Amino acid sequence: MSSAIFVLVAAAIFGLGVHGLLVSAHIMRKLLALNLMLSALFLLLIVVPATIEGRPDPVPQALVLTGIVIAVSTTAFALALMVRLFRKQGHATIHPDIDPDLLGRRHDRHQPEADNEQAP
Amino acid sequence: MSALVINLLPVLAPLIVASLLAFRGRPRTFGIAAAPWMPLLLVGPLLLASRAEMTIVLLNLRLGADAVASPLIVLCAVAWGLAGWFAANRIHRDRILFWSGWLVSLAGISLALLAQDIAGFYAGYAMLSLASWLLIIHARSQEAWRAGRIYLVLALAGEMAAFAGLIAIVAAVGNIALAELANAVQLEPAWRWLILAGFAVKMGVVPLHVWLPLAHPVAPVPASAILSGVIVKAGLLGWLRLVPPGSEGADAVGPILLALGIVTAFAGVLIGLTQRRVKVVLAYSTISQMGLVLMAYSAMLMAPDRAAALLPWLGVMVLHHGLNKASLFLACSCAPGRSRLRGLLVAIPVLAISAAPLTTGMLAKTGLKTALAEAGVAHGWTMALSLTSTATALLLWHFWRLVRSERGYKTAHPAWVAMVLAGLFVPWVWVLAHGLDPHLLSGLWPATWPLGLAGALVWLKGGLAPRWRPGLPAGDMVVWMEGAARLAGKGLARLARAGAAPMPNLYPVHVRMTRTLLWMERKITALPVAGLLILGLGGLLWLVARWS
Amino acid sequence: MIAPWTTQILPPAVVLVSTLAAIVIFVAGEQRQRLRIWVNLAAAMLKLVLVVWIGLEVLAGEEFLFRFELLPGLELILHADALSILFASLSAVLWLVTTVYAIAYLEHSPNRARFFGFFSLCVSATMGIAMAGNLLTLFIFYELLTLTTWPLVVHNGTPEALAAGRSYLRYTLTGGVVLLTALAWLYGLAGNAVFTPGGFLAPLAGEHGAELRLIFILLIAGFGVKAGLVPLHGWLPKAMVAPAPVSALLHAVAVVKAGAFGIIRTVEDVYGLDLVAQLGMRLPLIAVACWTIIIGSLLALREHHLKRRLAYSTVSQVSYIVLGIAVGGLLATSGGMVHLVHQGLMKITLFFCAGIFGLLLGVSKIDQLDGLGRRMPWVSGAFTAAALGMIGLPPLVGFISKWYLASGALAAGMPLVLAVLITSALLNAAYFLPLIRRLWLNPPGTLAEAPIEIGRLPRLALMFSAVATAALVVVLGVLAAHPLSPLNWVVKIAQGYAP
Amino acid sequence: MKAYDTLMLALVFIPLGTALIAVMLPPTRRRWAVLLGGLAWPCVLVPLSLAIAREQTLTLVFGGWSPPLGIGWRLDALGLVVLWVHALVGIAALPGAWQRFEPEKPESGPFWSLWLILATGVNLATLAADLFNLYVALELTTLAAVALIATDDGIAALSAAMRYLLLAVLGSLMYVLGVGLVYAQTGSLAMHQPGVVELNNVALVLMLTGLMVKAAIFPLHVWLPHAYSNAPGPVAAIMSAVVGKVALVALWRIWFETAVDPPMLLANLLGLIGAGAIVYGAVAAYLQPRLKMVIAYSSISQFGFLLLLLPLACQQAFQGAGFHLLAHGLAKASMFLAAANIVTVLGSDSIRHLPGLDKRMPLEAFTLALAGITLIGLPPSGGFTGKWMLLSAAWEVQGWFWMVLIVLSGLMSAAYIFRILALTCFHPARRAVHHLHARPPKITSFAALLLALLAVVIGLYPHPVLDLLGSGVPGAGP
Repeated sequence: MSSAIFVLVAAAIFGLGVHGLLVSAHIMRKLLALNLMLSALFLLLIVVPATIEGRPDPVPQALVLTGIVIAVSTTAFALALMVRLFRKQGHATIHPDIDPDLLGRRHDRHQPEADNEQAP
Repeated sequence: MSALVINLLPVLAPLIVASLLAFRGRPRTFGIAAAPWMPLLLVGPLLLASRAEMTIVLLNLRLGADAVASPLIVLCAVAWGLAGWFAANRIHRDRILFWSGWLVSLAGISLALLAQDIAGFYAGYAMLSLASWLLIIHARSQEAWRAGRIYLVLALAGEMAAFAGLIAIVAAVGNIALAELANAVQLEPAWRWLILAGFAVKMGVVPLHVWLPLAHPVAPVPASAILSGVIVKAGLLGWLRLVPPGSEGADAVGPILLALGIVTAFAGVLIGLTQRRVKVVLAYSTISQMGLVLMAYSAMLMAPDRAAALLPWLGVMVLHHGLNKASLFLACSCAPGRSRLRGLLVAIPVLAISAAPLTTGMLAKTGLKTALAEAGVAHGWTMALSLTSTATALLLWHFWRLVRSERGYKTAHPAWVAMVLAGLFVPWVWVLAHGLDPHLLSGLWPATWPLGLAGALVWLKGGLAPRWRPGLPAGDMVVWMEGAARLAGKGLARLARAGAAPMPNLYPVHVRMTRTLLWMERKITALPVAGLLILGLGGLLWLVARWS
Repeated sequence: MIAPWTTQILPPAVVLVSTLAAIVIFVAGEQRQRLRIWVNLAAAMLKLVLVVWIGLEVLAGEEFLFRFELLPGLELILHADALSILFASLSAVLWLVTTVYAIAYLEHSPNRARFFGFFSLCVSATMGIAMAGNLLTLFIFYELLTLTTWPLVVHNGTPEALAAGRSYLRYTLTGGVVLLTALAWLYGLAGNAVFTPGGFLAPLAGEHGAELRLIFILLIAGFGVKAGLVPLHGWLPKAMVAPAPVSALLHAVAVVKAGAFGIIRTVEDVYGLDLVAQLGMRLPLIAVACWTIIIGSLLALREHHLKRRLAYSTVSQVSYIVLGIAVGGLLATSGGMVHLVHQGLMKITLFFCAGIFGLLLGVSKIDQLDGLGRRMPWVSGAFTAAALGMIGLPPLVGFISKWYLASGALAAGMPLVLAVLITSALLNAAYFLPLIRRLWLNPPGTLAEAPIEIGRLPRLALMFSAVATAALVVVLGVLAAHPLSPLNWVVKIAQGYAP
Repeated sequence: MKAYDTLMLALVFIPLGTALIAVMLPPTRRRWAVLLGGLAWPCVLVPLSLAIAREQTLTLVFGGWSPPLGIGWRLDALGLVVLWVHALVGIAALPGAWQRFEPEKPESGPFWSLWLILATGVNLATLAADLFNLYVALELTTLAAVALIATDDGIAALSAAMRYLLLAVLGSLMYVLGVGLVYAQTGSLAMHQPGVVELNNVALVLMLTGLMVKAAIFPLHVWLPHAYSNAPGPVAAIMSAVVGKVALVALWRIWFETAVDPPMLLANLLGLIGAGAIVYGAVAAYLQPRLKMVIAYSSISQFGFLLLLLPLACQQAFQGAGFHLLAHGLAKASMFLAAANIVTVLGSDSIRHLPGLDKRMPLEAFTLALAGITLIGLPPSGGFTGKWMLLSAAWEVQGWFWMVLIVLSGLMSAAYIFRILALTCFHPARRAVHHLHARPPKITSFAALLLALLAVVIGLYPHPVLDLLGSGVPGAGP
């Protein structure tokens, strides 16, 4: 009976995380939301499986441990990336249309002047 | 081997000489020098009179001179040869064009004459029709082009009709020798009519005669001489070859052809009387004479068992008309009005054609009458026949009055004289050679009174021609035909335009698509939207999974 | 009698000869002109020799078969029967001539390596089509042909060339897709599609009649795109922007004939005419062919651009082949098949001449032909001969085809078909004779005096190829009954199909 | 058996070890270490293939701990195909990477070890025998891939990488959530025994969606075009060839091997999504103004094919999809490599600079053409073989809609391929780029060309692959 509550709580947290991940503009917030989702996930993994004849099932524990490792590394990496992005563009958000070419405007990183050349 | 060479030479030699004309300098001069004498090669097969078979050529080509073709071969050799001599001195402009047309049509007619199988004959005939177009348009004036166009349309149409007919034969029995054709296959009447109509174009049978009066005046004199003297008779050859007397069902068409013949004979004369130009008048007289030949042929159809006996008489008619008409055409450019002698030289063929007593014309008439008698035709027809000679006489009187005012070369060309003499004697030689009975005495009176009648009419009314003349254009009904053709052309053009549908231009669509797509991409690239898409898709899958 | 391994190796060899040539040409690059010329000529010669060799062996009753399992149950079969030899020898001969022509035609023009490379590839694709032993092989080479001819079509790179290329692809690839569908369906039904004279689908006709009908329509539509059946002919006139040798090869041999050949295989070797008739598909096929013949001629009549007029005439003439096959019977079948060769010869001559006029004097419209006969008697003569042949004038090759087709039609009791043939002949006359008149009889126009910059040797080469094919047009017509003539060869084939 | 164990271990530990060593080496040496590692592990595939051909699957269990607690690996025919694609593309991409990431360039620092870590992740994901291992492997792969994209640091690349990272993590979270539910219900995570994922659709759906995000299936493809088109050439090549595919293969495995007969309706829906991907990707590719964008969108379109396996579930379909995976991987990678060279020389891949390319870079032009033929699926080429197998599968299950779709897809890809070819080879070079950069060494061009050739040649002799795939159909494949 108790597990039901935990499941509901986990679900709620996960939902909050998803919302934050999608909606908040600043990447930092997105990453926080991400971690929120992760913890919700771990909660679920720990709670849901019943105990096998009395003693707790070791598998979810293992899973959660691994999960935590992955979560940490992912977060670290994402932060590093965010920092570099911030250095490049001066703000830590993802521009909605990052590829001007997709909008038909020209934009050459490799060869900025290759664009406005006249007839050689 | 020798048979092969001799039979092939009349066909090949003209073509070779014609190809010589393509090279500038000596070959060309040689070709022009050699061209006039090519027809004489036809004498070879005539004397040889043996078949040659070439299994690898065309569709197993067989060559040889036989009884049906021999009168035409003689005519061709003499008339074409003399006309060639005439042309050699009298044709000065566009000689390459003239001689190539001349030689190719000669090769064609030689092939048509000598071929003993269907494909060979058709090949020769087709070559002839197309090449003689070159002779007609030689002047390349407005008028000449028109005449040429009309001739070409009619000739091709006729050729195709004939082709359809003979293909019907081929489909049944294959490309067999013409000699076996007579009773190899019985044909649907439709096909036979197609054949007859197809060759009738060349013959100038009413109503398919319209090209003659247009073509003859524009063609150079020697060309119109052979057109009117020889080439028109190729149609007759076609009939004799492909609808030979005795092929079953053929006798049924006899009476109709007979009627058509008499109509042609009179129509030619009557329309001719309304014309002002010499060569047009001659063209119409040719038409009416062909009507007579048609009658003879129909008689042969009606009396198949006697056909073999009547064939020589047909030959007489062919020779008589061909040579005399050719000489009259040649006369047109020899200023016949200048001296008595020349007048005489014109008068002889005139009298002959209007079947004066003791002329070759009388022989021809006798032949025709015997033929009709054999065919058991009622006496009234014979009467009508005599009237045709009256009419012809009037027409030629008209011609006589016109031709004397003709100018042209001052000198009379020896070929003309030779042609007149040939017309005078060759038919007689033919009659004697074939041991025919000319019915001299019994033929005298029937030959005389029509002329007398004609003379009387002329004397009474001072000749019909000058006063009574509704202004019929040369080639009378062709005008309507042209109108119809124009309309048809317009219709075809519209049809063609309907056939070619243009490709739609997709460019604007392309641009709009690009815009929409880029807009969409930009929208769904934004993270919230992307995330919602993910969740939404998951939800959709879940719903579906649940529902199933 | 030759070694068994030879009988397996020869068919692929015939196909690969020109592929190798293409590779050499591509690798050698733009500058190595002499090498390119020699490779081209040598490959063409070699291919011709091989084809003649195979032809003689086939005549002696030798079996040529090369199988290679592409997918489980899906074989690539190259074989040589009389029909494939007919097509193969045609392409081999015409490739040789066209190579000579093209070398001269494209002198000093850019991108020659690319051109000749794809040119050779295109020929090996054609060879593959000729030698194909089952529907899959035919399809594969048919698609390859599309790929290899597209670069030739757009070779000039001008906007209209690219547009032409686009529409060419639009049509042919769609056709290919339709074929693929039919192919998959057919393999699903029959499990295999090895060409067998008289067809192999008869047993299935019972329960799968409707499907077979649909597949037949798909196949004919797929091949009909290249064969230019109206209304699938739209790409053909557009493709005329390609250089003259390309249009010549396209029309005479490669593309258009490939379609016609595919239709022949479909009707004769996959379904068999009896089954086609039994499915009620024979008359519609005849109707389509007749319609194409007439409409094509009308469109040609209305066209004032020389090459486009020729293109429309191709549209109409190629359907003679389809018509002959569909009418069936010994005569008509031979007539249709022999037109494969005859039309090829005549049309390639016409395009050669048109190309020469265009290259030397810049002639593109028909009213610019005025009086060229005096300027170039030989080329004009070749043109005249071919055009007269198209009309079906004896003793040229066109006459032979027409003769057999017409008599076949009547033998099959179809006077209407005869009427169509005759109408088409008259229409041919209506749009070819004016050209001849302009060439020889009209007063010289402005272009007739235009200066010629082309060197003497190339001029001779151009003239030679045109005159050579024209000579074939005449000789094959005059010697039609010769035991080695295409006609007799074809009659031999037709006896296999319609005894 | 033991021998194979070590071989399978080598698949993962050679790249991993080399990556670690590379980190320790001075920058000038790294390339060499990576070269050794990158060339070493593919050699292992040869004996493995023989083994797989003999006994369809190889399994490996670590130190007696049986799954789910312990870690187990498993290699079957499908995995082998993926590994081969990975190996070939990886080797072919090396020259390009070699000249792109010279030691003196700043971004070359992390690149080389990341390169091998990506390889490790991919191999691990292919070998993984239980759902959670798979998650770990996929996560590793994603992180490495993101890092590799970010090596080319420009705003475009960085934000593309960030976007990829966030979406991928979201995806993997959904996946692992599903895994958790599965375990909660069945107490097992083994991938290869049917019935583990019961018809509790929440779990199944969560896993599917997560994997679809990682595999960039339309409409969840949003991260892909920018990621691929902004990544360095070699990275884009390896990603398009395997990284996306690994997730798809996992999806197949879950669908066929792990789930209890999943609902047909769901299969059809996924098939429809695939159809949407095919169409949308093709149209988008046709409209793109940049070469690499065209290639990226074409990948989206081609991934759609691989989803068609679900509705067409049968032997031929499986062979066809597997073969298509192989052919497309090779062709697409070769295109990306060629495009990378083009960018290096022209300084831009805007299609407006393509005219005249056949003169400047004939090899690249030829590569694009060859690969294009495979993508269109014209015979004879790998693409055609795969397409044909799928077609006959569609025939077998009487799926007319799929049949028409597969046939038409060829036309659609023809549209964008021939657009590129026409521009490359037949437009007169109007907008010549006025100064060209140094040409990359020929070997890079040849590497790309070799891949394209391979993609065509396997179409001529597909038997080994087909037999292999035929032997190892996933459990649920009828």
